[in-house]
Amino acid sequence: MMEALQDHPVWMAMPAWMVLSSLVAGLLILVLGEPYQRTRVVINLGAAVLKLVLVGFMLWGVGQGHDFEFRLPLLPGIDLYLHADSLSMLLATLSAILWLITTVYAIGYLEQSPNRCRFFGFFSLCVAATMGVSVAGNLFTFFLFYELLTLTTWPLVVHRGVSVALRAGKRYLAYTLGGGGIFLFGIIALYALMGDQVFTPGGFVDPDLPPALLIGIFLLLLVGVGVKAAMVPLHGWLPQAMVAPAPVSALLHAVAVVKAGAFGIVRLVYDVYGLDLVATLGMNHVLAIAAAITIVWGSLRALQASDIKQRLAFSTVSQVSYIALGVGIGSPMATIGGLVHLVHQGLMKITLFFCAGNLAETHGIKRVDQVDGMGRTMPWTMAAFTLAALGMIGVPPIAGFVSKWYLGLGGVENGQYWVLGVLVASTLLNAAYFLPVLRRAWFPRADAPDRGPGIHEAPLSLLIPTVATATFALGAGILAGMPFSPLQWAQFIGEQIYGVAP
Amino acid sequence: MTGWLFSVTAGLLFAIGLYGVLIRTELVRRLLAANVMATAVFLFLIVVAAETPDGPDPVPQAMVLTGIVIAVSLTAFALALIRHFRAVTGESDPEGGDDD
Amino acid sequence: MLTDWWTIALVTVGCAFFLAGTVGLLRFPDVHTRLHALTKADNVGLGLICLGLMIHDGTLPGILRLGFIWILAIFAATVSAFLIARWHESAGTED
Amino acid sequence: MPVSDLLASGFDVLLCIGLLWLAWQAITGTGLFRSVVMFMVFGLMMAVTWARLGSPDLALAEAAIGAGITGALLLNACRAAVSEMRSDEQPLRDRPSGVPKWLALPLSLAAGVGLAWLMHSIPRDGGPTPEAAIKAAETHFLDNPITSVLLDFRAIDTLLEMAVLLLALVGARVLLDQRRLPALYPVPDHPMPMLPSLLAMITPVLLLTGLYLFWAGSHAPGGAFQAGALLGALGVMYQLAGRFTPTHEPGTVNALLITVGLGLFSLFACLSLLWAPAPLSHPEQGAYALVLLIEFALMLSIAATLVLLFVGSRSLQLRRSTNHPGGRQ
Amino acid sequence: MTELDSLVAPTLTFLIFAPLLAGVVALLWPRGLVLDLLSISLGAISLVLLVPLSGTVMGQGPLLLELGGHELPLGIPLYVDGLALAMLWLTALTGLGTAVYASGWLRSVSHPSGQQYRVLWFLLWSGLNALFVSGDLFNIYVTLEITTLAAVPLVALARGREALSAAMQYLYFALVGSILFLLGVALVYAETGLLALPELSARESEAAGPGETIALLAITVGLAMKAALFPAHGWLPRAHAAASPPASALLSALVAKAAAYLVIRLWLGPFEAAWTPAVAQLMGVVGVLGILYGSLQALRQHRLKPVIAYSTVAQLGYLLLLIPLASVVAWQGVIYHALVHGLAKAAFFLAAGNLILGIGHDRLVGLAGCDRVLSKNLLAMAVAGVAIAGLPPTGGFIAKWWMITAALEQGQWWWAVAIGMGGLLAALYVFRVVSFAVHSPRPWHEEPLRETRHGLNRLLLWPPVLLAAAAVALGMTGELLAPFLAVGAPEVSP
Repeated sequence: MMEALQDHPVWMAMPAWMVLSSLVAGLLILVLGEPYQRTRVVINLGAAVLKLVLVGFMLWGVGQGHDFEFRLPLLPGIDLYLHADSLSMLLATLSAILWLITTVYAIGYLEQSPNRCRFFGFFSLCVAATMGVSVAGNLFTFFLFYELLTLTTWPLVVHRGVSVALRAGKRYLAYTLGGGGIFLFGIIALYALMGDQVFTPGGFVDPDLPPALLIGIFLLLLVGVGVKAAMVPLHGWLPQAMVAPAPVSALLHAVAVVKAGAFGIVRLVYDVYGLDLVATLGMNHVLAIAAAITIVWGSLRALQASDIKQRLAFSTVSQVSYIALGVGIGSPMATIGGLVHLVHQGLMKITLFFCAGNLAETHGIKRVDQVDGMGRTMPWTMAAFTLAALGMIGVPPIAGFVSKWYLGLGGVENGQYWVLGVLVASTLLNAAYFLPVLRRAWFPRADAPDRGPGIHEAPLSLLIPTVATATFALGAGILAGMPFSPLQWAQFIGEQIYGVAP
Repeated sequence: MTGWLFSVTAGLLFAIGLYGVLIRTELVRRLLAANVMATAVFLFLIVVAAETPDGPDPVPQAMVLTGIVIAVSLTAFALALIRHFRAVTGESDPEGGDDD
Repeated sequence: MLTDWWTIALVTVGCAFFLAGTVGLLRFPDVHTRLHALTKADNVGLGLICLGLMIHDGTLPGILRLGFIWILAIFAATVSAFLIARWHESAGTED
Repeated sequence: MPVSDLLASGFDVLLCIGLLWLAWQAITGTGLFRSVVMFMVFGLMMAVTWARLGSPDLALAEAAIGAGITGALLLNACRAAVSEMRSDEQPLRDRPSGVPKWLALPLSLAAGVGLAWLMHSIPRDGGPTPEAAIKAAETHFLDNPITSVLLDFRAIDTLLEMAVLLLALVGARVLLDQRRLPALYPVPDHPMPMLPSLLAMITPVLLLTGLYLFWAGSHAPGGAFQAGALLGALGVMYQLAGRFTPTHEPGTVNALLITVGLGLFSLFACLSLLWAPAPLSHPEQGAYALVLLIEFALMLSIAATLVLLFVGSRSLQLRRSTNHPGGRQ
Repeated sequence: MTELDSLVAPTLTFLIFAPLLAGVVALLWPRGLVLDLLSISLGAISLVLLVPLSGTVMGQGPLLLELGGHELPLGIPLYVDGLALAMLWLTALTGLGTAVYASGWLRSVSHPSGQQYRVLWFLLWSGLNALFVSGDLFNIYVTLEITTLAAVPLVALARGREALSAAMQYLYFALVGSILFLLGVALVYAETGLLALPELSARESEAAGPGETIALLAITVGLAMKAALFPAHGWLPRAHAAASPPASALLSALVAKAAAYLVIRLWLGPFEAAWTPAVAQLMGVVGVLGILYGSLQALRQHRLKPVIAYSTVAQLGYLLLLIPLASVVAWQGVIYHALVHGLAKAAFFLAAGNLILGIGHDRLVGLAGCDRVLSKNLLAMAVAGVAIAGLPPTGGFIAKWWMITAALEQGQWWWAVAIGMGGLLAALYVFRVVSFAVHSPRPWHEEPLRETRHGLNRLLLWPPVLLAAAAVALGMTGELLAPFLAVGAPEVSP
């Protein structure tokens, strides 16, 4: 019976239903209008749960090696092609889980604010775009959802409408649309040369094209994806975009948008050019060096940032480049380290943003030096913050350590010892900008303003999501060995890429 | 037939009309210049019609007849617009320079 | 041949009258005298030319048509001369 | 007879020089009234030119429409400019246009000379359309080739051209809706002494000539446009003599008169699908009568539209003739 | 006369003559409600009739219908190919949307010349339909005159001094433009003795004589003045900004585009022999200059409607890019862009009209806080803007993709860069306008939470929303429409 079900077209088109679930939810919310508050919450949560179920089915299916694909002809010779492979399930699962949690958080966070219809409409459209990016099967579809992501996140960045938010939005647009233009140019050049190709492990670009042309196109595509992955010269928009409400900066700028960029780099290297072509062109070194520079630069800027969300933003800039670093090194272990960090960083960073949101919402704390003595006043939030911060630094039981460990192994495996140096330096810098915050929270100096006795925690609807993501981060670290853990899945992807058990 | 004379006149008339359109800003005068340009083109068409090998060719003549009626309708509407424009603004050219 | 000579003679005399009318138009000092020159001289000139053409044409409808044109021209000339004079009086302007 | 050719080309040279001089005066003349008069004379000279170039239809049309109606409209503009000039406004001062004189003169001169040379140098070797037109005109049921082209071969041009004429009127009405300008020719309190008698004499003449022109259009120079323009001129005379009272209420008769031409022609275009695969094709029998009917409708529409454009009001009511002075409602 | 299936002649007859008859009815029977129902039903019927027509064009290739049954070269042919079909669809769709909007708008503003507006619209509509299917040069001149003489009063319909002076300037530009066009027609007739486009393009293109080249120059300059292509665009921003919302939607989406359509129709059809690739590159440069100038000007405006008007000047530049890139893919891309831009521009103007009705003036600064009151309108305007900028989910992206592919396939990559730049600039001025609307001066939690439903009657809201939705839907139907658009494409370079 299961086999009959397997190749039934409706089942095969599962990725389409996944994308549609939040797309339809978003459109419905936008059409409904402001007064339908309760129905909006029902639609949101329903869509999130439905998406989780669909992702679960697909996760199981891809694990069994079944094939999910959906094809819609959009242009003569070019189709909107959704294909769920192991790599896409990584981002899809992460986004699905975190979207459910962030929706709960956002409902609590935006209790009496205006324009919630617009917010939640574009919020679910944005997740639909992220889903689309993850299951995109060819460059055309990838670009379509990639730009849709820009369009749907812009209203969220400028949601507050204050002039600071508008300036941030303008800068965000300039970067992302500029990068998108360059990305489109590269894609069409590839289409003009190769025609409509599907992402295939080992890449579909034919190696004996003139190397100068190949490098040129690769750089165009890299810049296109690098903007969203906030690689150094192109990262300017991320710290500015932190002016958005907390749930937006949590899901979008820590998980969806930034991960779409990193995911793009992974697709570009493994499924468009293929590892060996990238190596022959010498592009992997360029990527690795750029990633290393971003890691160090991001951490240094985080050190100077006095605003909590700014600091977290620069920390994101540096952390995302771990993924690029893993891909740049190119050895199996480094790839697994990079891929698994995609999930781990997501879990940890979203917890940090939730905590920053709680601090700002309940006590109006926005700057690092105002955090004194918060350990006592908001124990749960600060506990989650500490756990996630330690994870970012790479303290063993928490998820962060696993990915750094694999990245180090990968570097050693390939004989690139400088990678170890970069990892150690970044770990120290992470510690340098996270530990003072923890110290202030738990061991306030004597002259710190007295917060008064008793616990004044964030409301439950904000607290539960924070604690949940913190436990996920811890679980991903401890249960790394379990069958369906992010690490196992990353190894599963590694097998498919390198064709051999690492 | 002195066809060459009329085609040269047509060319020069077009020049005079073009000069008038470029130079004058006074609305009615510009309209006259445009009508002169149109007449020049009609003259050229009719010269071509007259000089077609066997007998005057009716097609350009029909075109010119249609052209004359269209020219008169454009002129009539333009004059109405000029009159209302002058009544509203007291200016005599559309740019109106100083007021907006 | 004789009729041709008559036509040429009548038409030239008619043109002479037109010439006189035009000279009158240019030389006379004020509106009224100029009106006289125009209406009187030109109408006679037109009449002579029509006569000449009638002879040249010879067919009855042609003759009738030319005569009719002449009468119509006279009517138009008289009324317009009167109107110009009257307008000139009422407006009282030099122009 | 070289003498007559000599005379003819001498006349042509004079004609062309006259045309050029009149056009130049009309454009670069100082007074507006003077330019308008020059332009009207230019129109009449063009009518003579068309006659010289062997197209009498156009001579009639140019005289009636080009010089006649356009001249009347331009005189209207002068009268409006003079009568409505407010005290503070200087008389039609002429500001230098954007294009400087030293650029405009050589530019247009070069264009003119270039065009003149080009127009002269293009070989007059006819082409497929002229041959087909001339051959088809002989066998056509309408003897006048121009009318056959206008109402049969290129019928859609004439139809759409009627739409252009109607649009001019609708456009003028849009302006009227916004601002009622004082009537240019207010109804005189006592009727003009000479005009009614001239009118009484002219009306039958113009009506007769107009109908003759309309009738002759199918086999001799003439046709709907020339006839329409003549009747339009008659209408203008009535307005000047004060027999029409311009009103701003929508008149049904006026509306019918204006739209009958376009309406009938479009209806014919649609119905022609009944007897032919393509629209605007004439039936085998009764085509002549149909053409006459359409031409009559066109004539009425053209006349009515031109009069309304001249008067500048929404509709006109005919006042009873008041020969005896003082008998005014 | 080629054997056409039974439905083509009635459809074309309906498209051209039914609006004329409706115009006559409008003049005779000036009851507003009747006329609105008439215009909406005519729009619906023409949409229904266009479906079989598209099927026939798809099946039999470009259609040729000789009017009056007279063989070419004497009679006037109607010629329908992919380009003409797309324009007919655009006119029908935009026309229907604007007609519905106008019926609501004329009542809500109780405009004195409501009847005049409907007559102008009917005649403009028949003129446009005739222009798009006409296959005869002089006939195109007459239809151009109809569109001009219908468009100028539409501008003058908006009362006030600015509308009158803008209409005056528009009339003079159009007047000189049409005389230049007529000069071109006369020269072509003198040189070739032909007027029918199919005949002219069927000639074995030996080197064109001097007359034809000068004719092409005159026609191009004339059409540039009528379509406000870059150097001769002075009148368009003033006219389209001064006109009332339904009128400016028609002007921008259809009238300006008709003249630009003619430039590509004549350059790639009858006058193919008259220009060299170098001249084509020059036309491309003129197009790109138009795009850049229009977009930069749009970024500088302080009022809403001039922004949209300058955007029209910019987007018309894209049409000229078809001349240097005369391949089938470029042909499809440019037509698709014309289609999407028409729908999106109409939606943009109508939505802007609603916003201006809501806030009483059209200064951009005054749009603040508009997102709460007219949120659906703002959403429609934003989606229309995104379609104009050519960003993914919309049809504009498909058009941009096609055009850039065509440019890269022919190795003329600089056009691709220009198209990309044009898209970016368009996105900037669209989002600038939207951010004005989203801007709320006071922080939102102090803002009183009131959602005032603006008294916008439904007729005004739905047309922009549906037109914007159509522009987005075109994003999905690229594959479906590609064969329709390719009919009659010039087989110049591959």
